[in-house]
Amino acid sequence: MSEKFTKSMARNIFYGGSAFFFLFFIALTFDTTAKLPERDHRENITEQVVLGKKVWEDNNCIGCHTLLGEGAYFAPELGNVYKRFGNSKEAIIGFIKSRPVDGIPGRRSMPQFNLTDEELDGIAEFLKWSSEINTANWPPNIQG
Amino acid sequence: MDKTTTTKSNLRPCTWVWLTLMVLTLAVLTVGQMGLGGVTIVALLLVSTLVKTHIVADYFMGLKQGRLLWRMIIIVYLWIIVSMIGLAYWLGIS
Amino acid sequence: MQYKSQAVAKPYFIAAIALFVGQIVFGAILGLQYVMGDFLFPEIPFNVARMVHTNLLIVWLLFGFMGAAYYMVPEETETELYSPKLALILFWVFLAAGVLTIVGYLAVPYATLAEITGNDLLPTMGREFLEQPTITKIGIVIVALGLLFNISMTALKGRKTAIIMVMILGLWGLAIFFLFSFYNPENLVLDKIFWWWVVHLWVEGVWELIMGSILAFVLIKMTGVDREIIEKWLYVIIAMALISGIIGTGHHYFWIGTPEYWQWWGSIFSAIEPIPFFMMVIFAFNMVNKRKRDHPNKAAMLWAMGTPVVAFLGAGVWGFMHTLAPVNYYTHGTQITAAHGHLAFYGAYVMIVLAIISYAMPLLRGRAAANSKKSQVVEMWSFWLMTVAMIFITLFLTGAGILQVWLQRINENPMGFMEVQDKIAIFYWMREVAGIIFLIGLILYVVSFFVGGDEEEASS
Amino acid sequence: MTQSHTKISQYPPGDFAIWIFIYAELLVFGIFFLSYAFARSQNVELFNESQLNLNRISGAINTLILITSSYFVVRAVAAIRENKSLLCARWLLAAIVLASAFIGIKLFEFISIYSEGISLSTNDFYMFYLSMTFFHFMHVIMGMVILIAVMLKAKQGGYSNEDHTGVETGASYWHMVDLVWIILFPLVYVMR
Repeated sequence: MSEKFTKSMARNIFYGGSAFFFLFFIALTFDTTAKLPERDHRENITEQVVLGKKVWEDNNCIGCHTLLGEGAYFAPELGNVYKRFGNSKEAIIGFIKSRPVDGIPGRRSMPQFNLTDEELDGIAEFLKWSSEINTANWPPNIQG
Repeated sequence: MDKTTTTKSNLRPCTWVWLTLMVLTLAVLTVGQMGLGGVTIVALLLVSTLVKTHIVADYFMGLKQGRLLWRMIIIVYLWIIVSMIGLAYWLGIS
Repeated sequence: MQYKSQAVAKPYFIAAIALFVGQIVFGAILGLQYVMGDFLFPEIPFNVARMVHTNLLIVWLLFGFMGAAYYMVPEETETELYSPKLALILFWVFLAAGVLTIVGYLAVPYATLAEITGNDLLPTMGREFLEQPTITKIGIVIVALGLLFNISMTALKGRKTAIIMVMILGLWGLAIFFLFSFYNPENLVLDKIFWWWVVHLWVEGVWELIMGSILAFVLIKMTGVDREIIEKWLYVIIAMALISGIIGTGHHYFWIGTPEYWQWWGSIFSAIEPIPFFMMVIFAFNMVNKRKRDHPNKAAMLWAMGTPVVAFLGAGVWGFMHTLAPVNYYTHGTQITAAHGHLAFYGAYVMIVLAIISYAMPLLRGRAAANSKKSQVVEMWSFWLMTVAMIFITLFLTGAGILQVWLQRINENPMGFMEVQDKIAIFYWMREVAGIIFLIGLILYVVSFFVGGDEEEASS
Repeated sequence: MTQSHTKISQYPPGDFAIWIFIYAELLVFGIFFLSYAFARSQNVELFNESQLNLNRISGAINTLILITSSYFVVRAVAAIRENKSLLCARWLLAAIVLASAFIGIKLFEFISIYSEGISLSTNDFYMFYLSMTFFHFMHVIMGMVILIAVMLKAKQGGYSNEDHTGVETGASYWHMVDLVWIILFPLVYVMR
């Protein structure tokens, strides 16, 4: 009589089960990427938006902020900042531009990144585009 | 030796289980084709589901012979699932 | 130590601990910046300190995993390492890459670092946890491939145990999924989807294989329980981990522009993610009860037992707390996430690396079987200080998170983010105190390596 | 013999590892069923309306197929217990043929739904219908792979009345696939 709980069966279940669920995950991912164009409005990804994402990354904005809820929790959510700032690119640009070099005594402050006008426009366009992604109604309110 | 004898006697109930399952499935289909719904029908469907899954677990899976624990896990699971489905349908009515 | 080439693990472990200290120092700085916003500003702004904190964590855990691999592979395969020299070269390459990257973070503004390392050619920087310059990323891949070559070649010529197969599989997965960090599309949503293929499939996927194999190894060595039994349970546990964890990635696809069905798929599969951790607890305690010997290294035993318990708390319980989509709708991107992240990482990965270090280091240093009683007492003190401090960090962050969710998300007149941060500052202060205690625990841990006394002999 | 007999009653039929897997799978399916039921209670009209669009006949045929296939597997286990390897393989083959019929009918169902332009994102009902049936569909394929492996081994005489844990393991998994469908069919296709 062989063992009733064998290592080889446990191993088969590990390999078989993992492969099975990974395939399933790929199938779902495939469906997701096919559905995405309706949700991310990629037709609106202009050169400015592309530049904006680059500026976003090159300055490590995610190190303090969240974007669609992901990132650091030190500074406000920016996925909807365009709407929070009254649908205004100028407000975003003005805010970034006016950050004091030496910070604000005793308080958190965004660094002064000395961005060019082109970069500022890009980041604002990027945040505007981000605010239009269909995020299933997240965040719950305008405060992010 | 005793194993073969128990096995032989197991086959006949399994055949009955199979036939019962076929009949009950056809009954479910009839209900569906007639477009029936409502509390009584849902209750009947749930009971038939419970019966079907019960006998599959007991006879096909052969859990009736083994330790009670393994059987009870499935039985309790089935009762929970079926009664919760019933609860959800009841909530849908009111 | 049974095989000479196991010695290459030693520098890896030492580097891991050194970088761990760095990580916690920066953690303390971050904690302070939460309540004193201008602390070290503009010299070390929050984003830089955080990057150092998280990147050091990743690098030192990788050092720990690699050290564990080099230590375990010869003993498991019953043959000397294919090339100890390659292992040492890779150590210095990895250390240099890691240290240079950290120095780069601290010495120049991030944008300058991006420019001088050629981020324009192949932009991969500036995404959470993947902030490393592209060239560092390439370095990581090279080091990982070198390691894989080395241990795979060793395993090929030696005994292929389940533990070592699982570990090699985990390391291969680690290397393969890291490749997604080079994919950075212009479309943010796509970027985020595949960013999780690195981050989630690492920490809730292939890393669990590495963790499971290290735990199984330590348990075999310390309890003397039959290998068949331990390996059988290892397979069952990691099977459950991947079955739930792979599609469990869906709990990150709720609000980033992905279709709504992920709210169901992600919730259902991540709801069963605590099960493997629970099984791990049962497994570890069962094995200890069945032990055939009392290993003199009590400190290592403590770490090995603590790992599944705290991992279950941090990854299992704290993860489940906010993983269901209707809950996550309110808690997504708040201090709740931070609370879960801290306890889960500490329980699952920090503790397992410390467990293998604790087990292997006395042997690597040529001691009998364990450090002296005195040394072990200090180490056990550090265990309790760090673990309890981390649990308190988690509790305080959870408190901060609940209040934050309430004031900012649920309240009828939601407050702004910064306003809420002021309201919950008291929690951040308490967190900082707990963090300092953690740092003290860590210092004690380092001290324990220098405490002398009579070594403990192995008893049969 | 008595010793092996006590071992039999210690664990359910088949390798115990598969049972851990079966219980886990049942848990996942169970959560899916309950999610469906409670999501439905929030939106009864939508669910009732969309349900009418499903092909109940093909669903029922598939149920009959799966039940029968399960029964054949029972026969296969009975055969190997009497040491009849070839008979066991033949019953397994019959079960596999039925399983592939299930796959064919299910594919036909998926294609006709797909050609109507329905997908996971159409509405909550179709999200559940497609998720659960496709998830189950994959399990049928997985079960088939297992049965084929068992059948091939049985054909070569790899099992005996003394040692046939492998057959029972495959059978237990296959019955689980059947069991899940027995709940799924009335729940999704019929109950309203």
